[in-house]
Amino acid sequence: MINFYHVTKRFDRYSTALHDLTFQIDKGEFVFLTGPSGAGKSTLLKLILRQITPTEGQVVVNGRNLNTMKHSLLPYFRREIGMVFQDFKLIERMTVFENLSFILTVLNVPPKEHKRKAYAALRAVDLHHKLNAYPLQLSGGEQQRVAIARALINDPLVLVADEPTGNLDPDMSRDIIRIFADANLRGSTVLLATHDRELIRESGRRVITLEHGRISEEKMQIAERAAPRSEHVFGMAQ
Amino acid sequence: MINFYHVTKRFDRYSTALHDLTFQIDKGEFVFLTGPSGAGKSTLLKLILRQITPTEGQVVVNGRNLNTMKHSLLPYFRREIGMVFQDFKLIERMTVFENLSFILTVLNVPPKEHKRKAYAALRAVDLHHKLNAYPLQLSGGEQQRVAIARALINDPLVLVADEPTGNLDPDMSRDIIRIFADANLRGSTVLLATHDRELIRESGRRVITLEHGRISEEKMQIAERAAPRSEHVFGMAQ
Amino acid sequence: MARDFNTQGRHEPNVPSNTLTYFFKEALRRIWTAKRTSFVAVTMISISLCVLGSFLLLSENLQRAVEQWQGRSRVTVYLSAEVTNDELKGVNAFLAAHPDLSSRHFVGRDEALQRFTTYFTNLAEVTGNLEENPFPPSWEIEVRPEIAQTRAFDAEMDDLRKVPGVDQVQLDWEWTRRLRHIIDLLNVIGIAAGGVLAIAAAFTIANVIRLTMMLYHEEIEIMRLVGATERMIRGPFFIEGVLQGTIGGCVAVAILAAGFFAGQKTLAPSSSLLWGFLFGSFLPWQKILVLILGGTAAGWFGSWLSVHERAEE
Amino acid sequence: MARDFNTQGRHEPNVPSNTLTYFFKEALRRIWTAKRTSFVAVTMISISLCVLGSFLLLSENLQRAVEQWQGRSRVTVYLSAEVTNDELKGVNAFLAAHPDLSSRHFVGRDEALQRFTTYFTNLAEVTGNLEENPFPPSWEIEVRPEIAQTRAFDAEMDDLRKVPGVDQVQLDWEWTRRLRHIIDLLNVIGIAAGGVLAIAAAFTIANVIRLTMMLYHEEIEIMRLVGATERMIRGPFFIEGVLQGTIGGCVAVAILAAGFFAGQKTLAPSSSLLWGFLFGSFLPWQKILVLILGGTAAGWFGSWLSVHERAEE
Ligand SMILES: Nc1ncnc2c1ncn2[C@@H]1O[C@H](COP(=O)(O)OP(=O)(O)OP(=O)(O)O)[C@@H](O)[C@H]1O
Ligand SMILES: Nc1ncnc2c1ncn2[C@@H]1O[C@H](COP(=O)(O)OP(=O)(O)OP(=O)(O)O)[C@@H](O)[C@H]1O
Ligand SMILES: [Mg+2]
Ligand SMILES: [Mg+2]
Repeated sequence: MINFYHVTKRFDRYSTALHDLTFQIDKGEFVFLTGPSGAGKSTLLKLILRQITPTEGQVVVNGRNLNTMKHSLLPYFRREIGMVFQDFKLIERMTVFENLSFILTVLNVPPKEHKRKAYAALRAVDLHHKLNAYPLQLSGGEQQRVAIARALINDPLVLVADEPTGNLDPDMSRDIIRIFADANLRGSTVLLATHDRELIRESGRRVITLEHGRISEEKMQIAERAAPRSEHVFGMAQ
Repeated sequence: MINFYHVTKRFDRYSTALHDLTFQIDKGEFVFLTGPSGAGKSTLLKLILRQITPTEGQVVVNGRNLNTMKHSLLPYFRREIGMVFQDFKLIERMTVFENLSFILTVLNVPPKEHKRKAYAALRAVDLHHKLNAYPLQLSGGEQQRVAIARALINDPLVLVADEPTGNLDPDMSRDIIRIFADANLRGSTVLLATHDRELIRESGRRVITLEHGRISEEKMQIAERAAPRSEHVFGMAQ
Repeated sequence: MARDFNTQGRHEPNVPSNTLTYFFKEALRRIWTAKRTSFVAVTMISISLCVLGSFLLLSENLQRAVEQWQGRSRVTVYLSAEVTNDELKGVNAFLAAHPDLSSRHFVGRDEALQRFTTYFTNLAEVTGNLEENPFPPSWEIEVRPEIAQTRAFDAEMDDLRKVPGVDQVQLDWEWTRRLRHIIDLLNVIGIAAGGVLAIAAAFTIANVIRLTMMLYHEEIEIMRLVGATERMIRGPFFIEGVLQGTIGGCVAVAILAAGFFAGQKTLAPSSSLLWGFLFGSFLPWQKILVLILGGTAAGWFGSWLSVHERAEE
Repeated sequence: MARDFNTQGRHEPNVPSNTLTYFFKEALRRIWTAKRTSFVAVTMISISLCVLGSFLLLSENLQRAVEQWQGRSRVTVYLSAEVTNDELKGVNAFLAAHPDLSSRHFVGRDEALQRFTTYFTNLAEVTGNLEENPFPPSWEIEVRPEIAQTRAFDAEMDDLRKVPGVDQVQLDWEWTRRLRHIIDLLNVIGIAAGGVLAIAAAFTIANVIRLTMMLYHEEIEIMRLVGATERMIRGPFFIEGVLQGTIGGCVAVAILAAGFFAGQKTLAPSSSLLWGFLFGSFLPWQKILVLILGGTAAGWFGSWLSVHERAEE
């Protein structure tokens, strides 16, 4: 589903964000991407969405070689990918509902289904009461959850999330991971960049660790069950 | 140093972000603020910086009642506070150095000291090599660290940080907390909002927990030493 | 949940019937959300069009005023003092054959003498002494100056000079030439000012929309990232620009009309000839349409320019 | 580390000597960083000023042209046919005492007769028959029309009529009135167009800067949050606006000069009177200065307006 062949990304002469990266993520996999700040996680995810192009090497996603893909097909390719951006990228001038409705319009979902789908997606991230708020009226974590709802709203083929729990408390984080796991069960391939070692430890999934733009470790994490730490725990950990 | 007397903040008729909050933080204290997403942490910190004003109640910071403070004194008041914003708030059109230099200009630090001070502050967050990058050329964690460097740059009286480690790996996070602790030792009063229970657990500091806009718990955390989890561990935990 | 976007997503779908609705709804929502920016854009467009429109209005009325003045351009045909009746008929026939010269007035010997004595009262004794009326009869002909300036007319006059009985043909050249200069001047002013203003208006609108696009830069970027086609992104901008332009055009016409009719009411009754000229009549509906459609076109062009430019980055 | 900002921070410090340097450096940096926005702003300002400047240039040259035409306004003083030498001296003394009437020409009896015969060749037989020259002498006086229109001048003429030996005073009213109308028209056009353009220019600049400020909205917000005073925030914007305005003014003058001298070179030699008039002389340095300073003022005003507005939110 996602293949990197000897991918190098240099932004300028001094820094190489990614260094000769080769790996493969199969259809239906759920993979964590981790590594210290500045290791190149976001850069890797941006390559998948073709926000940027590699300096060297090939990126193949959903059977498409992104280096050779025609520019006019880019929007259709991107519709197959649900992305949670590290900085959320919500449209400030639109309310939460309008943000979701816009995506549904893009995905050619008939307008009469928008309300239902948006409500369901927000319900999943526990934000259905903020349907008509503007992003700037939301807390950091709430914005992040809108971004997650947007990425998940129509079961994308590939689900890519950059630090989707950075602004969430551990209970909510675990809940979000459970949502990603559900999407994964419904068929989405999931790639999830995170710093949260606890989440990775509890998940029992494959982990790719980046360091200075290189893969330093690739392994299967054996799931550890976390003990509930407060009365708010629900979701996976129960 | 920071006193809240029966503070209520309502944004609209439907939601009350903070509910009759009363607490005091003394000079030289180091306090954690925690609570689930949307609990009101950022709202509380915004009240301290007088980004917003309370609907009811009084906020007193550094001996100044923010409700009655003259508008013209606001800039001088704000210069005494070092704030790390949840969304960083770096000036996009300025390089990292220019961002820091701007603050130093605001603080009336002579221009010839700018280079030295900026370098020292960036060095502390391990970003001295990104002096001339623009914020958009930095990774999420790097931007966050610039925001931290900016808040710390001239030893403010009060140091307020909103989720300062949300985009950082655990090792880096611990390092950042150590920097805050150092600033605290040099005399700054520190208030730090975070979701990271591990950081709080390791710190042995006073914790204020918010839930739905009310203080649900206030206690001293007994420090637990965390076992190093990777070769990157340094700072407080050692 | 059906993976419904998946098959559709792979190929460019036909524009769904609701796309245009979406464009319009979205454009209206944006104009409303960004009231301030919209206000600025509409203001700029209507200012530009107001300036253009005032100029149109001025030239419209000036044109008419100038035509009235020009109406006084005259040719005087002095017949010889001893002109015979046959010759008179020949001259009449010549004049009748030329429709340009239809507005004419015959000045008989007596009228000529009388005029002379009225003009030169101090010469009354001279004329009083005359035994015989020495003044020849003449034709005074009003010629529209746009005709008077043509070579064909010159040729015609030369023919007229050769008609028997015609002594002299005096063209009111001096006055005509002056008027001619004034008209030329006004035309040059008109073309120069109109041209400069039209260019300025186009630039202004394009720049405003370009700035507006800069404001929306992030938003557009986000739309691209979530898979919106250029058409989906640009559509609302186009409609927005077109709507703003059209509204700006309408506002401009409204302002002009208000100013014009207010001026007509307060200034025209004081009825110096000048104000009468300037507030003669409002723009004809064709020019009103041109102004409004000018706004529409400007909005369209501005959107096109800026959206296009952005897409190239 | 010294807590050095702390004591300083509590009271408004005097502007440090390097603040203005900071403003200028920061303003230049911004203009450079946001090249595109700056370009737009400068373009808009120079367009506005170009339009204004073309108008100034036009009116400058028109004014001169009109003055030349007006120079022909004339008063004819017919003396009585039997005027005595003493009376002649009295008239001369009267005229000499009035500086308005200094540009005068005496037409003696013989010259008058000669003119008459030249003008009315077909009356040659009449004049040829005269035993005595019946034409009175006269003074032809060129009067500057701005004087001719005053009441004082009317009174003067009435006095002149009472001077012994003066038969008639003929004012060239018809021609003067026409010119008067044309000048009035041009003035009205001038005031209207100039006013509309000036307002349009001011609005344009304010709006551009307002849009620019919207672009910088976040940045300004951040600056406020970290404790920058309004002065620190606005300073660079003011300087930026002023610099942009001044540059815009200079560009406008440069464009005007280029256009003017190009026109003078290519069109003036074809030397129709019109082009000669229009490309007579460039703006005097005072007006050039006015244009450039107009740009500066516009930039200043625009910055002031938008910064001020923002601060109120
Ligand atoms: N400007 C605003 N207008 C309306 N509601 C707001 C506004 N700002 C915050 N809120 C609401 O107030 C509540 C508290 O927000 P706040 O940002 O303080 O939460 P938080 O504790 O910082 O959460 P997080 O951990 O997600 O950042 C939220 O429900 C939020 O939606
Ligand atoms: N547009 C850019 N121009 C120049 N350098 C860049 C750009 N984007 C990223 N970089 C650099 O590339 C490196 C990797 O960045 P990236 O955003 O991928 O890190 P990351 O792993 O996502 O870090 P974080 O966990 O802090 O988000 C960083 O050193 C960053 O400064
Ligand atoms: Mg990242
Ligand atoms: Mg928050």
